[in-house]
Amino acid sequence: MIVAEDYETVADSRRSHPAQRVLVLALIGVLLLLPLWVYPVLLMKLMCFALFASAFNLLLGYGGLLSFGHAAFFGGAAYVTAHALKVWEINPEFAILTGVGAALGLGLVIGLLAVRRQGIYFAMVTLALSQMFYFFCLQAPFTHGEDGIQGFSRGKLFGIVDLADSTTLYYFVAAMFVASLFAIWRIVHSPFGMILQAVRENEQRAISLGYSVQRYKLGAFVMSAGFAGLAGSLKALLFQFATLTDVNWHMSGEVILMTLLGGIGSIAGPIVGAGLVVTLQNHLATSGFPVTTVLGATFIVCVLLFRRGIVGELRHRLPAWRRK
Amino acid sequence: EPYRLGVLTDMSGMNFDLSGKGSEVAARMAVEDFGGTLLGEDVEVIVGDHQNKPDVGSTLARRWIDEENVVAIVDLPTSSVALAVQEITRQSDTALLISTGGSSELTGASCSPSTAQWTWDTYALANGTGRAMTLEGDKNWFFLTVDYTFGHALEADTTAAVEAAGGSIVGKVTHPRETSDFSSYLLQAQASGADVIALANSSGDTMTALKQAEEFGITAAGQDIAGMLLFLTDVHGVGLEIAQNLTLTTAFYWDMDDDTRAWSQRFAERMDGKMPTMVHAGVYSAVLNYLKAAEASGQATSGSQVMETMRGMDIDDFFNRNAYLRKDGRVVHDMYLVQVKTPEESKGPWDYYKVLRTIPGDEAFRSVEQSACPLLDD
Amino acid sequence: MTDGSATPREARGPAQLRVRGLEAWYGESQALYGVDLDVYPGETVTLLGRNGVGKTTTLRSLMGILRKRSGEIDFDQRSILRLAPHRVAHAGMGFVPEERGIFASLTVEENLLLPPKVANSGMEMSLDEIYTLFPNLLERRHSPGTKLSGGEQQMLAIARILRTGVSMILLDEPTEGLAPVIVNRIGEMLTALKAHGLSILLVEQNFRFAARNADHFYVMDHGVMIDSFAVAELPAKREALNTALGV
Amino acid sequence: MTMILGMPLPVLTGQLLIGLINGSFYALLSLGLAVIFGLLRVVNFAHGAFYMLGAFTAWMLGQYLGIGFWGALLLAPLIVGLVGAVVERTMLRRLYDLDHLYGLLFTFGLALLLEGLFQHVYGASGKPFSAPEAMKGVVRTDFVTVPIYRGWVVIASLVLCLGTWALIEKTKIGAYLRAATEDATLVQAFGVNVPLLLTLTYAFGCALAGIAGVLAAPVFQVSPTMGSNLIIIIFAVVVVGGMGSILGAIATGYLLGIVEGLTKVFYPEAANIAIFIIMAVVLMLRPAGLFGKEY
Amino acid sequence: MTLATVPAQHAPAGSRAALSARGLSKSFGNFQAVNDVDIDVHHGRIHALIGPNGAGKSTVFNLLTKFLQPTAGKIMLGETDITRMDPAHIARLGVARSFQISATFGDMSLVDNVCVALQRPNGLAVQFWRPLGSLSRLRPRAMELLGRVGLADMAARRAADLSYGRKRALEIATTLALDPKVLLLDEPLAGMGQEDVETMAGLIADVARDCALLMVEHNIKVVADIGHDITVLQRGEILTQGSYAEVSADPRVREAYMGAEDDD
Ligand SMILES: Nc1ncnc2c1ncn2[C@@H]1O[C@H](COP(=O)(O)OP(=O)(O)OP(=O)(O)O)[C@@H](O)[C@H]1O
Ligand SMILES: Nc1ncnc2c1ncn2[C@@H]1O[C@H](COP(=O)(O)OP(=O)(O)OP(=O)(O)O)[C@@H](O)[C@H]1O
Ligand SMILES: [Mg+2]
Ligand SMILES: [Mg+2]
Repeated sequence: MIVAEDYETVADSRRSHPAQRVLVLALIGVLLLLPLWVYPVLLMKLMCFALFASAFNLLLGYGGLLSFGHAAFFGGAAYVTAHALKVWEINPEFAILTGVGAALGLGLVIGLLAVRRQGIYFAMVTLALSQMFYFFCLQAPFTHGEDGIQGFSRGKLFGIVDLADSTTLYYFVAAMFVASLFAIWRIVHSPFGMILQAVRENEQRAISLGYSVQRYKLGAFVMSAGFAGLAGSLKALLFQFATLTDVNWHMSGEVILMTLLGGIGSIAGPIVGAGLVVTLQNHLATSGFPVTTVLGATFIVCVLLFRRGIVGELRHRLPAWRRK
Repeated sequence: EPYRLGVLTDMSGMNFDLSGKGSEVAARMAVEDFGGTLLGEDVEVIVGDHQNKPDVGSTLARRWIDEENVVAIVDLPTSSVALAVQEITRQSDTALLISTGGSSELTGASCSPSTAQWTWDTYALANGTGRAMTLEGDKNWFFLTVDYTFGHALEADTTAAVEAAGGSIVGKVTHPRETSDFSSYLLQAQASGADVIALANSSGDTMTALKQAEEFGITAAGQDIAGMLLFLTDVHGVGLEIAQNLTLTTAFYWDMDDDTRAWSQRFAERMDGKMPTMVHAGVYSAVLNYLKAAEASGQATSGSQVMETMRGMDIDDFFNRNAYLRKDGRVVHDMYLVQVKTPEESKGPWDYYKVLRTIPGDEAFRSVEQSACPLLDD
Repeated sequence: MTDGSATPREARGPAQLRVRGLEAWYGESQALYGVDLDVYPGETVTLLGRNGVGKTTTLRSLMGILRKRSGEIDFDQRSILRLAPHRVAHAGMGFVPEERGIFASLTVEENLLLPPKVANSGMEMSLDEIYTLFPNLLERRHSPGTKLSGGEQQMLAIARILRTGVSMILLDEPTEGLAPVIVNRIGEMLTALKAHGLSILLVEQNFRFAARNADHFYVMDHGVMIDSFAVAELPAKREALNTALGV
Repeated sequence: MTMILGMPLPVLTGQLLIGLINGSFYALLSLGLAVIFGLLRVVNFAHGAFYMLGAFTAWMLGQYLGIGFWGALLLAPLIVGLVGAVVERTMLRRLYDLDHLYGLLFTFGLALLLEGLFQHVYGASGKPFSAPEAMKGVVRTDFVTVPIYRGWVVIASLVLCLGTWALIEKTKIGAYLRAATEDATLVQAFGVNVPLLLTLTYAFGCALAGIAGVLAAPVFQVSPTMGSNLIIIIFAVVVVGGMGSILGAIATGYLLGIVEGLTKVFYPEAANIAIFIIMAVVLMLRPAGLFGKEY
Repeated sequence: MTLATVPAQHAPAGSRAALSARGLSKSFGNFQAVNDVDIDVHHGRIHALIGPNGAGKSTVFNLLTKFLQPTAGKIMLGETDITRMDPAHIARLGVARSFQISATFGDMSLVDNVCVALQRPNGLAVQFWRPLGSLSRLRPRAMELLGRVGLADMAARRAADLSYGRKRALEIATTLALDPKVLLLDEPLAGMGQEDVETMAGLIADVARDCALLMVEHNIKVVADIGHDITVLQRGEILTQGSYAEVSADPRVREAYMGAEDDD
């Protein structure tokens, strides 16, 4: 089972403490004010990747399934949204919906094949299938190969709100981000999430209790694909392009790194991890260090020494944090 | 605050050799040669590694422009990143000096008034090689095309050039990108009896194909091989043993005359003896000419105005022969059809090409009529 | 801790296995709190105790499988506390785990042949002898190990150790899940091993089985030894055991 | 000329043979992967990097020490194996007690690190390396055209594959290894020096990748990314063959090489995807893979 | 020591078995593990399946719950033919089972282990939009079940940290949570201390009043005390069936299974 060592069991977090609620509200407040100080585009990018990592974590941290092919949903949705905006010229909300729909569909297809296997097999099957999707994207004319789909306008939300302005866009992305995180949190801390954890712990036993485990896994997989797709769609809307980098398996590896670095199996972990990786990438870009090597080394160090991830380590070290 | 030039390149990926560090060095050389100041302010070169990721590239470009007083962004390997950054520089009216980025789209439908595509584009290489080789007598062509937009574009451009010059296409086969084994394709190419086997693909694929062509004794059996997109570093990578007799088009070769040799020697001294590729020379030339034009236009904040000034300037130098900047951002200059020397002909490291013929710029590059750039309409 | 029968046991010479003040931890949580235990050569010693008192943990600590422990463990007058498990095995100690540890990827016979000969105590059995003792195994010798039934697996787990020439066997609940006939057969087997001169440290829940086969008893509770007595004292101890174990 | 399925016979047989050659590399690499997975339960994502390391080591031996192909064929795998042993000793072994996925993640990081380092030091365009003089040239007959060197590769890989298979399936060491996969502690409690065994296994698997790298150096470009392109195909091969099945890895390697070769003739556009389509089909019909057992 | 003996009522003549199998067979390759087994489990009765190790008892369990696919035979749950159903579906129809090797949700607390089992029967299995608070109404029942197996005081511990015997007790509590129509217990008492055996046997006898119960057990004493119908399996085939008295008098059974059971 791949879980942070002090995995936050569903039971632990059953009751949300008033202090937590205050903290969450405070964070939302900060999110609203943040563009005053920080570059909104960077913030939005962070939110896209944080959402992507959270979607991934929904599957790994709570479903125990390591997908090595999540780039397919992220990048696939980005392509569809970009295409919808550029060629069909539909409203951004519909473009995002189409993107998410595509990710859900793709998730269903890949999921149906992948959930037949577990653990390592699952990882390898998702990797191979997403690589197949990558080749499809590479060769399909509508993606424009190496160039990608570029240079379209963001359009008007509901035909009214112009998203060209990055502050407007920021609040839209932030709203989607917060709503999605809440949805993920809700899914994890729901009766469904409880069964999901049970399936992860002991599949045979869950079957004998009458749960069709394949459906639970598939359900989690498709939901995760959907949120990953939403992240990809938002990213396409933000940057106004969709390219091969987002469907490449390196992206699948990166999202794993983000989640692992931040801490598996908690809501905050992937967000922190995504923030760190994106900042690291931006920082390394002008530092003169070889990026791949640094990422590889980070990966190794995390796996060997900080498996709990940053959030996990913090919780472990600061016992006051996890008031019983 | 000093004016900054941002070299946005690939410091960790597949374009590292052909652009990467060398582009940085070339840009610095240009700034030094210009005197280090522009309009009374210092000029600084900063470098960014976009890791071939458009989002990293465009975030960085935005930050440079908004916060670091970057007045020109230079180099831009990887077409998806180049296109993404071009959108940003178009909005902020920042100068964009593309040397490694070779997508024809940059000066086609996506063209921007503040961009100059300095060195090459896929059209020029395909067209140059196709036309020149057909004129040299290689009439029947067989394509080995990488199966995505880039490869299809290369193939289409070459085909047009070959047919215009009186040649014909006898067959083609498409292969997936990053194929590790070309033998089936090569055998088909061999069986076709074509005069030329054209490799409409890029670096990794091209080199593997070359290596395996040698293994199957294809060139030895009399067929020529043409690389549609190859850099000096690629030839260095496979070695002369394998690349010998290969024909290709380039914008620059270091060993053409005293000027090119002199500059290249200076470059090599700073690069552990590595000779410059065409994009390195292009970066140097682009930066130097940009600085001249900015000085002349009396300002550096508007990229499109600098470009406008440059259009009126004489931009000939050791790199650019018969050169001018077109409205769509294309720098038109002479290109060269070269053949790779055999190991016996080569006198030492980096002595790789012999120049077969010069391709005049107007013949090499896409004409104004063929371009889809809206800026050309008015 | 009472040691009623100290004299006759010690007359056998130095203890083959001598444990003093053994403490052991699973991560942060301590499972053994100063366990003392002796096994004399050729003796069958049974460790009794309710569920979860630390019997298995004791065996795992002796073998060195559980690394986090402290105290003294001497085997044949040599400290084995610092030895890696494979070195402990070469010192002559054999282990039959609670979960049996049959290998799915090996056939029954491969499972049998797996443990290398580690010592020459003169007590090793040949394959034929083993098959005579356990005819079920002969019949299924080419099937994958874990395709055996639970009981067959238990036999295999014990049989496997008999080839290796160890001089002491640690047996964790060997009769768990076995049919009465087989339990009897295992009892006979223990007698045979004893006749060979093997020392046996047995963990058992099946009190009747233990009573029939052991020479000496230890009783554990919450990670400490609470009692120790020879088989002769058993009738006298019945009452106490009844309260301690609910026998 | 005889035609089969609209193909001239020489082309068809040629393709079959070439498929077999590619299959040799697939088989050799997936074998190493299967050995490591089968015994350590680690999906060695760094396998492609070790393959690359093999090729680069061969090049470096030639470049800096003047050692030729045959010397490199012997030395490079040893060096790669040594690197593998060090990696196992110092890092990988800390992960055995954890979920197997951590092994995958660790080796993924290792692959990135190795590739990044080589790219940084030697650049992306790679290094020249040629076949030994004696093996240059092509055999041409009526039905096939085969470079001599490739014929040799097929034979070498067959020998290596069968040898490894025999070692693992037919010897006592193999039994220890298989048992250690399931419960290393217990095997160690039986008196087997399991830690050493595991180190040697990982080293051996890496050395197999190293040999494949040396063999590949004259055929493919020696470049830092040569392995990362291949590794995913190899994963697919191993999944189709049945994870951990030695024989499955070998047979599927050759089989998929041939299938891929044929796709290149009949429908080249799909050549890259063919393997994945086969994988999907196999997964639907036999989730454990062609040769896999469900325990 | 004595157990609360349940009076052995006879199955009402002609009453339909809650779970019945006819001609059940299973072979693994060439090996015939179960051969032509007929078995009927009646409501309110404890049916014990005994036999030497490797006789095929666990295999019969796996066949009845469809964790294994029978090679031949037919399985009826009341009026329903379940021969072709998947195991989760059968569980949903009211057939609960425990495993010989204990199966618990290791990383969850004991009370959560039981809650998971309670969720589905209480219609709280797929609601991914509802808060966890919606599960709190299951807790009293979960605690009650834990109490019945003597684990109430450790309800908050992780299941993985339990000792072997307690895991088995937890497993039984989880199984009972399903309120099954048919209950199949594979060696429920294995690994339990003597004291616990008695409590647990009492519990099983108690539970069996409201369901049909089939169990595999090697503890002959318990079988004798609480079993109503006994089926003896040997080499995959039925050796004999009947009450404990009948079966234990059979010399073949004594020879194959019980051995020279001394009665001390
Ligand atoms: N892997 C483990 N991690 C943490 N705690 C453990 C672990 N294994 C056992 N324990 C705890 O250590 C204590 C002793 O367990 P042990 O398995 O030695 O008991 P036992 O006497 O063998 O019981 P049983 O008769 O049920 O097998 C128990 O409280 C148990 O919960
Ligand atoms: N999946 C399988 N493949 C092959 N053989 C099997 C399989 N499962 C069980 N067997 C064989 O079938 C026979 C019956 O096994 P089963 O587990 O049903 O026995 P059992 O009666 O439950 O024994 P025990 O009382 O020891 O648990 C055994 O000989 C076993 O080896
Ligand atoms: Mg125990
Ligand atoms: Mg059984």
